[in-house]
Amino acid sequence: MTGAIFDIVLCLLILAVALAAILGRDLFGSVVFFIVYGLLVALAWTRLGAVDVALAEAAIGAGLTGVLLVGAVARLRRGGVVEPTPPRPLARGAQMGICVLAAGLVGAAIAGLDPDAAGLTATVAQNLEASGVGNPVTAVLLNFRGYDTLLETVVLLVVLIGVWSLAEDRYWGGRPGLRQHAKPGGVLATYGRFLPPLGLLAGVYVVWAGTDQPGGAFQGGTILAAVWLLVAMAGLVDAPPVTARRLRLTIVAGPALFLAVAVAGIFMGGFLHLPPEHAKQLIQTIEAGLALSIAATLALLVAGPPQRGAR
Amino acid sequence: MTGLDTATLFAWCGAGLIGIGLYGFLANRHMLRRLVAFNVVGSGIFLVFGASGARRADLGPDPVPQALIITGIVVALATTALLVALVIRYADLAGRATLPEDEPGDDGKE
Amino acid sequence: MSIATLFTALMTTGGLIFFIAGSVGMLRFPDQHSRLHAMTKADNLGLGMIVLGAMAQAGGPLVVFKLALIWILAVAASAVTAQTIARATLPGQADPEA
Amino acid sequence: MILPALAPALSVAVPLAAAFLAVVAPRPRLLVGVTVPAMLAVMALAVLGVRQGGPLVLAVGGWEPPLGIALVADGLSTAFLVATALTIGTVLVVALPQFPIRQNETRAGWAFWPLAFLLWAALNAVFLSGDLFNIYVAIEFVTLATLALVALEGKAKQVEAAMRYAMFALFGSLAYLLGVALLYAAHGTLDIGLLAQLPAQDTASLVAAGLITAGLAAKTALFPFHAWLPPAHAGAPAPASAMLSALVPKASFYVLLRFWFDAMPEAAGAIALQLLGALGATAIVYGSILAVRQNRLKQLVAYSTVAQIGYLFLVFPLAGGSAEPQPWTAGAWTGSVFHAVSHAFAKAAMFLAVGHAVLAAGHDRMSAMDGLTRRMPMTAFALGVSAVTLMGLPPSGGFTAKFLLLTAAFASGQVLWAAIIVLGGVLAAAYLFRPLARAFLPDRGRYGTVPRAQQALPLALAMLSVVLGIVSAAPYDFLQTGRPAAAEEGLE
Repeated sequence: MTGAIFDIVLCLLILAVALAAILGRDLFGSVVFFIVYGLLVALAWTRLGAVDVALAEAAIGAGLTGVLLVGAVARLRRGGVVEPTPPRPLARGAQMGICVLAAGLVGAAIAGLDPDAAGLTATVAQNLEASGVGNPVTAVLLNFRGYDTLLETVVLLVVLIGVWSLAEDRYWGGRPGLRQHAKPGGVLATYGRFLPPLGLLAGVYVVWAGTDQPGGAFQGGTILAAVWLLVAMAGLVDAPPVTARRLRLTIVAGPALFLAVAVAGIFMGGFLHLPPEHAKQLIQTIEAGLALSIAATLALLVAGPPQRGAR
Repeated sequence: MTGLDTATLFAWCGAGLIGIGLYGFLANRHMLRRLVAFNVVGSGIFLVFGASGARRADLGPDPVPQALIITGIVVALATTALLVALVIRYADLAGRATLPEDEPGDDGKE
Repeated sequence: MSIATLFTALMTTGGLIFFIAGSVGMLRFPDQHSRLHAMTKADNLGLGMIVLGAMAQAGGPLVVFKLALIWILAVAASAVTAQTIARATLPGQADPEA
Repeated sequence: MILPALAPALSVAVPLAAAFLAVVAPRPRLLVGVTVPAMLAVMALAVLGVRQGGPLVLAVGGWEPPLGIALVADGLSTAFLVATALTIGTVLVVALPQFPIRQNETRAGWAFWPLAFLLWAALNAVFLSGDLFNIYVAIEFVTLATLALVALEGKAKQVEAAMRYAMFALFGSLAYLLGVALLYAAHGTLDIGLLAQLPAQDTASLVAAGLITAGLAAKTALFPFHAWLPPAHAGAPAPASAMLSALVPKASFYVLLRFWFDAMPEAAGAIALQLLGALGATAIVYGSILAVRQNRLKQLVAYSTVAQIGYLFLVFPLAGGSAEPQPWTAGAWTGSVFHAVSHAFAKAAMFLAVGHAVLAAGHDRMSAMDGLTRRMPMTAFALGVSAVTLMGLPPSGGFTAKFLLLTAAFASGQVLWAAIIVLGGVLAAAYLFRPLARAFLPDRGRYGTVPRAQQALPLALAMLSVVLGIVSAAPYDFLQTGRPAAAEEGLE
């Protein structure tokens, strides 16, 4: 009973905060509401029993997306970019009609679903033993549907190349992002020294635990990226130039390792085949490599294209 | 029984979010606002997807949609990152964060 | 009702009051910086009380330790977030701390 | 035993590996020199495997659907793989002098190569996938690589074109993803082969089908979602334009074809099929009229793509809507695939040739064509040959495609579509006449030129589209590999 009330309140809160994020008059406020929205959605995921998704939503959906958007708002504000005028009321009415219709169609589709459909829960459980890991979500991500994940890590690489190629030509060879400064002894600088050991521990733990408990390379990689970004924001470290060989090795290492395991599988039974007796070690190796590359890539995506000359 | 209720409730919440986000996508011209809307629609879809996999409380949540949603969240982040970079670059070059609404076919006339 | 449960109920209620106060502050205060002030100050205290309340229900020292760790991380995170947001909202100044 | 199964995996793995190397060790000459021949060998392996052993279905990781993902290499997917390999292979060789890496690495000179290899891998991933969610990831992969290539020149105009494209693409991917989620909720599987065996008349399936179609149509730039395509394709550097215009819209169209003919052959109502056909017909006419009005060469070629995409959608009213095929179904289906492939060759050849004309003239106004027949005869010839395919004149692959579609239109009694096909050919002649006529004018002013070896490549690609028309029987049979038995009886 209390559970049901909690769920209803949570749903209404999510919808209200989403509305605030969409309709908010001030863009920065909208982005802040969006971050709150992401955290509430993460809470919804724990209510649905999907802890892995909750972690991913909080870290990636709310956290990193929020950081990207906050950074973008600040950049536009500094550049003096003004907001456009809102649309006319007549257009608004028509648009609202379309949206109500769309939500209604989806709702109708949901209402027509078979309430007892079991999906693939049982199939996954039957094959979990052979997957080499104890967390069914990790088993799907890295074994049963590892091919999706391989493509997904390459998607991150494509986007990083795309972001870098938006640099001005004269800054090519420079370091990503702007130079960060922080007052020595200030809050940022202090936490920049205090947080890394704890953050590294948390990040590595989430990656390592992912094989048998909620967590994994994406959630852990995001934590590691956040730690690096914090230290960079405190002015304690700086990204290497985009042309640096070791930086480029870091961003392709994970996907390349994954691809190598996938191709090696051809000689052990098929593309991406992980022999059950070695599956656990192979998955842990892949996850370690991925976490490194994902952390580097995500941090660099937030830092943005090079905006300083090569020195 | 309660599992079924919870799942359907959140699925409908997801449908509502899709509608709200779509409105933000249609009604706003500012690219960052459209990106916020895109992410709201995205998480609404994920909720529909995930809730449909949590219909059977006795079996626990279906891990397949969960894995697919995690993949989807990462893809959405990647898309957002590229779009943010495009918007910032465009604002640097053109001084605005909205697309001009004129017919693109009019460009390139001699 | 055991003393532990009573303690938890008190702490959680107290924590919630701080959270509500922080939220009201966020909605009512005029500018970003005072809103941040309301959010971070009140919420850290509220979270601390709720964590204390939860500790009374914990099954063992490991869970107590984890809860303490959560509180420390959350406080550190909110301090950093507040700094970052404050920096991002200062108008016309690229780098306020430089 | 291992050998044929290698081809699908390697079609994705080889370009991925090349992309990783291009990030770390940017040596384009070496990478292109190794990757392109290697991929051609993989393609030969795939074609041989499919011809001898029938369609290859490879359960990735040994996990059969619905748990795992199946890669499917049948006649259709292999045809698109081969067309992609020939097109991108040629484009990369043409691009070598245009994106050089010397002592000092430049931004575009570096970024083009990994992006091109990644686009190749992404397209192959789309063509091979038998799983609707895996297709989502692969299609997003294509879109993001495309976005980066569109913005590669980095000026306000291109960044704007990329953002406009992104708005349509975002809408499209969300609609598609929602459709996929609803299908999984309704049927508990995402595998195309398994979905085909399930009844699909429930609300969720129908809403899903509508969403997936709308989303993919937006990504294919079907009218009225076409506005993003011309600025995006015309603004990219010519080798990138060639890949984008020739192949990228085909990827989402290919998924539509898979969806409507393989996953849910029974779901389409007559109204939906006629609507898709009508949008295609409008695209043919409207796109051609806009193309006639363009004064920039690359814009003209890009608007031609809007028109040519229209033909692809005629397959839905002509062949869709039933698992029990009519006598003309195979002809119409094959005709649209022929059109997709021959348009890929012709359009890539045209963009590359126009790119050379633009390089030589230093601008892309119509006058860049002046005197081209004398200055760069091979480039002029390449333009002429690819124009023949776009107009649908014999003996080109474009002719075979339109002939098959026309026959199906008459056989099924849908004469209106036949009229549109003929009108489209006339309009194509109208918009291609102006630049081609100028090529015979005397040139006034100073023009540079492009080395002959470079000029030969677009010509070779254009000739491929003609070869496809001359030896159409073998590809026709090959395309039917893996199609349901009943569909193989074509019109004799």
